[in-house]
Amino acid sequence: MAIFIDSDTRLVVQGITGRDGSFHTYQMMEYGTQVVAGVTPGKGGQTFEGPDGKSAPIFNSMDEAVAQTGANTSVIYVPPAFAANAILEAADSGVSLVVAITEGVPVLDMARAHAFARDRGVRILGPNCPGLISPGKSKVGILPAQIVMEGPVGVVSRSGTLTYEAVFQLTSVGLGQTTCVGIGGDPLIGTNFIDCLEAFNQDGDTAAIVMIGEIGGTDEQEAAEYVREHVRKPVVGFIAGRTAPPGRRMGHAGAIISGSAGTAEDKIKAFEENGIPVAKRPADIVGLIQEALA
Amino acid sequence: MAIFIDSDTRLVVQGITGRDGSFHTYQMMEYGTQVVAGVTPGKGGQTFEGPDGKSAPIFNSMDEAVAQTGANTSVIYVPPAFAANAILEAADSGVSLVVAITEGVPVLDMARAHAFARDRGVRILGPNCPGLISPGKSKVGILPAQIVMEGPVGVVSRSGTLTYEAVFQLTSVGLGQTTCVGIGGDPLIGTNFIDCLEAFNQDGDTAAIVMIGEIGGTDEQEAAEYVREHVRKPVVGFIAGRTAPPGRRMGHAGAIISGSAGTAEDKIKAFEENGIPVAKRPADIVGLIQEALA
Amino acid sequence: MDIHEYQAKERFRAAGIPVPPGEIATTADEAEAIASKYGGMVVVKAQVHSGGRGKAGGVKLAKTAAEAREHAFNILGMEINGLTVQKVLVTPAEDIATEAYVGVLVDRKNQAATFMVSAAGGVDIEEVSHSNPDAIRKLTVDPRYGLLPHQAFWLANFLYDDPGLIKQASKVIAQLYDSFVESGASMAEINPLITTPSGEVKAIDAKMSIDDSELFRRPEVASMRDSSSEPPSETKARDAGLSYVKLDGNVGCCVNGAGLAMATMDLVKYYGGAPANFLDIGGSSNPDKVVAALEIITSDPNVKSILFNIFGGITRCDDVANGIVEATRRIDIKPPIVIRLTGTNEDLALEILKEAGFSAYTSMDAVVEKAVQLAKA
Amino acid sequence: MDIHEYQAKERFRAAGIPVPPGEIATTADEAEAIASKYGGMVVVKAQVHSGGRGKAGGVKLAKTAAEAREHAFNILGMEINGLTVQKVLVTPAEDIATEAYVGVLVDRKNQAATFMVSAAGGVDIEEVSHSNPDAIRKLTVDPRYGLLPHQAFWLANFLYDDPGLIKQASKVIAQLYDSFVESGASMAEINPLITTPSGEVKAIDAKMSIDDSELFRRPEVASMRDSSSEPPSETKARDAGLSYVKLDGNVGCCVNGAGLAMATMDLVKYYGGAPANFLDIGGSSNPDKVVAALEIITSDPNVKSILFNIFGGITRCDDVANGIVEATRRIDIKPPIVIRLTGTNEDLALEILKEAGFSAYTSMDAVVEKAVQLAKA
Repeated sequence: MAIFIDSDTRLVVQGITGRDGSFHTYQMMEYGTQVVAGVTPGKGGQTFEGPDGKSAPIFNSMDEAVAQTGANTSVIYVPPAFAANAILEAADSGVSLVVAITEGVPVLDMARAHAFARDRGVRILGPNCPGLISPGKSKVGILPAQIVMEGPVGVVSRSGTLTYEAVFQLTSVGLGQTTCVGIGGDPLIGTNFIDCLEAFNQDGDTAAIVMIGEIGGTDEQEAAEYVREHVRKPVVGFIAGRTAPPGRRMGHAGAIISGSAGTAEDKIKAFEENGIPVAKRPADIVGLIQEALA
Repeated sequence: MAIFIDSDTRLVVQGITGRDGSFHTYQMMEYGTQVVAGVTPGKGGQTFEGPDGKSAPIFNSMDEAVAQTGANTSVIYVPPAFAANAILEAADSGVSLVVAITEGVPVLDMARAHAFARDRGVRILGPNCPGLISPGKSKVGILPAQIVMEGPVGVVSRSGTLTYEAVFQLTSVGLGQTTCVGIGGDPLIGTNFIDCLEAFNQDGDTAAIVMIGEIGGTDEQEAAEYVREHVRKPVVGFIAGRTAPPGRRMGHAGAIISGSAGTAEDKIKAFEENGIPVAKRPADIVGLIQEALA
Repeated sequence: MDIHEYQAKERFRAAGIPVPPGEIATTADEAEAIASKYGGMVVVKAQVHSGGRGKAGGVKLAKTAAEAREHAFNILGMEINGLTVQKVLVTPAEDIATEAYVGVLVDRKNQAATFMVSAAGGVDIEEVSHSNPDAIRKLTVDPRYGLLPHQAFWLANFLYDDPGLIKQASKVIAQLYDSFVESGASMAEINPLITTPSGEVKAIDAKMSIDDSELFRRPEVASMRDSSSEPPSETKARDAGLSYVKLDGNVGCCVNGAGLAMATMDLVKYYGGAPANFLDIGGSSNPDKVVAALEIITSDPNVKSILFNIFGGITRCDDVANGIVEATRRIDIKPPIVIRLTGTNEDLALEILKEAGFSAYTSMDAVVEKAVQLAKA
Repeated sequence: MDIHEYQAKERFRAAGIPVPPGEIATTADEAEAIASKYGGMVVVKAQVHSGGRGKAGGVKLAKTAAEAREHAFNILGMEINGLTVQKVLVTPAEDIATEAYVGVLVDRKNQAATFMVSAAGGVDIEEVSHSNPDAIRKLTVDPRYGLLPHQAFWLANFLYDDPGLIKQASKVIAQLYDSFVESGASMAEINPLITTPSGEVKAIDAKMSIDDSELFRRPEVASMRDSSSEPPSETKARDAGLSYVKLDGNVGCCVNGAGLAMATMDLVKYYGGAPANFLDIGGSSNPDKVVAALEIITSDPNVKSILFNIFGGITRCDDVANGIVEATRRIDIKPPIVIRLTGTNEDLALEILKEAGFSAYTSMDAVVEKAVQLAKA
């Protein structure tokens, strides 16, 4: 098992003909993801050619793509100016999961898009996220496939490459993953830590969870309380940004310490108070997981 | 029993200090309606003095009125320019029924207000309606109290004075009413025939139902089908506007025959095809009800 | 309130919709001058609040300015469905490759604005919706989000296969929605939306109805009212705050409440007569309104008898009675007046009427029967 | 992007919020001239993107134009939290009866804009929200409906008892929301919103942060950027499409990905060093970006060593390696460079680096430890 995506995932790629969209579609097909359709308005009728003779029909709209291919998940690689509209279109099309990779989507556009998705019971992952991968089953987004392996660890993170670092180290000692989820670095994201913790908690194959947070907001604090109250599996944590100065945005739109809220210290404290051991270095995550699973 | 309002109705009057609001508040208090509060922004702290020493405190907002008096129903007498906002405020305040008397509320404002009320599970009656009365229990709106009496007939109508005419004739032969509801003459109304039929059908004291329609739209046709499929009580009908020319608005904003839709003939046919006898004259309603109850 | 084609086109242009140019002429000379200015073929179109202008001969193609003049001369002053043509629109003729229908109106059932589009344009959409519903794509606009880009695309995608046309039409549909909302409309329609052989999408006809309740806050739309095209009695009624619709019969009707007013008209017919009008004096019972109502009813030369049917609720019967007495003092009313008053302050009203020499009836049936009888006399 | 008080006030004024007049001076002479023009008491306010201006002596009341000149002379050029004051706002002093706080910001938890108001103005609202939460009224704006009139009233009603003040404040709150949305803001604040003894509500301070993602479609807002108030290296980084924040340490860091960049900084500290900067070269691996990154890092005289920590995913390691080699050709880099590259095209990258004489590390810990050691050398 896995969370959010698995071998039943039938993916449509929005923005499939763009530079990023086509590159990653190829990668996803190579990994074995069932990419059943692409959407680029005005390019309906064309075909995306992938590796090993794989291909996907291109449609003008999500509506047509879903109707004709039975897609249940979409991933969005369209530019920021059009990304929120692409999310609305996806949420209206019948898919149940929308993974928004695009960085730089206006936050107030996302407020509206999240409301729209909530109204329809559609899950959004992101925006500004690397997507997710369920090793051996399906990969949706941009996570590098070569660093993952199947196994018992669930990984959830606000970061991209930092996640790769952690996953790479887990894999290198033989600790595989059920699913690795990058929830994204924006202030308004569709799927948060708690959503992932809940799913990992219910997932029969997940035995331990790695939660990687960073400065900004209080999602980690709330997630820590959730862990204590609801999660019956070991959780280990890491927080990036102990040395980040207050009031400065650290790359991610959401990574900023505002006033006293959102410091790494506060988050680490919340983790520890709620029984989540915190790694001092990314390299220490492996040891903590090994202890937890011992 | 009765529908929508009864002796537990605790009413707040929005626009209580206006000409219409104050007049009808007095009338409602006289009838015995529990008017527990009034709202007029900027007049909070004043008191509305009614008949027989009755009075109601005035608040600046619905929020305060509901919090301090436990009101569960509101009635709106504010001018058209502010009516939609008053409905939004009421729907947000905790009351479960909002009766909008005001005529001339912009239709697109109402589209938004209806969506807002739906989101919150709040019932709107109207706008542009005379309100409703449950004889012997409560009166909310502008229906004249002297023409009603308690009894077994439920009355639902798109009209005001035509309803009075029908109710007057029922009362004059001793046929009292459980509740008389004027659903209003606007194109977008919150509570339609079907909502009332459903409630009357479930109401233990209602033995027969009078449904008074008019030209415009297809609400009556849908209600007729609903009657055949779901209503286990006799229903008799009347339709006004057999002589109305197509394409002309007959007083009510919603009373217009557009193209082939919404003619009286079509509605009468739908009534008859679904087992609802139709009175040729208002005066014939009484006879049909007497037959139905015989 | 209906506005004319040329006014709807102004609204559409302001929203960015591609609409061919056009100017209004009230004389044949003006029409010729406009046609000369454009050069080439023009269309001369009657501006009246009525459908079926084409069938009635109110829309004509002209190859030359002289021909445009001739058409304008014939169309101006023409009667179309009882309305006199006062203005014509002169507009360059367009080459048409395809015609589609695009419209948006307030939909009762969904409690929101709803689009209808069809690749078969220039048609009666309502007829198509019955005869061939598959030829129409419908979309209800969620008022919480407005028309979303993918929804406009979905509608446009039903009309065309060509990506360029779909893109243009998506934009037109979004602009039509904006114009609909900005105008406080209850209906806005492009019929037909054409494509030209060179691949342009254009709106060559335009129709819009405004929600009367919006006019108070949209003076620029309210100023589009063309009272010249309606009977003066209806203008007067509106100014007096009355709802009045002129009909063809001879029994004048003055009633409080729209439903009761229609039921009264129906009862006139039931008793073998024909109503001269719909008239709702509304809830308030200002005697001046009653005077205005009687002035309007009596200005119709067909009226042979006048009936009042008042069910007093908010309306006070004594106010109405005073209005009737006041009116008979101010104006010379020829047709006989019969009155039914019941409800609030009924006794007081009967007193006033009795004093002024009117007799009053107690039932609606009685007063209607009497009025019909008097009209036949 | 933060904008200055005077710029936020322009936005607020455009939305109709009552804001006292004010003009910008960059010299003491200008400040005096503006003060003379207004007459009476004025306030001279440092315009820098920093809180705590008052405490730092950046806000001064002046009774005369001469005094305004003196204050401006002192404030201009002053350092406040590391930022040099380049401009002062000169604005007439207002009589203050009460001070309140009104702000709106994007709230993560509710996924929407959220208002906070407090009758205690001129305070640190965040502190109040912890110390005395009952002193704050909060309201989340449903993005599907926007701020509704009764909600603005509800907020205003928390601030004042007087109906006239509530009415004015309701309007200000609605206008603040409009300005927030129209500006593409992530935060907008009036602190304090004052009442005058004569019963007027006015915004005498203004703060606004713009969502960087909105700037592409709001050129009028984007043009408000004041690069003069930030280190030139940060301007250069933005122009090159890099995320860069200057810090006080001596280990230059060049990383792909914000989370990994922060984790690398933290690891520098873990090994006893101090990071000189946050720098995320982003997902794309254009060699020009790497060159720009090295130019920026080396422009900081504190930098004693430079480390690269690249986890190749989308980023191709060979591109980064090429960038490093290219940069060392174009610019004279004094501090030693240590490199850790792993992931996509790692082998190719190591080849390139080896040829150019760089040695590469395989683990993040190793490279960081080495860089710290080199910086201390």
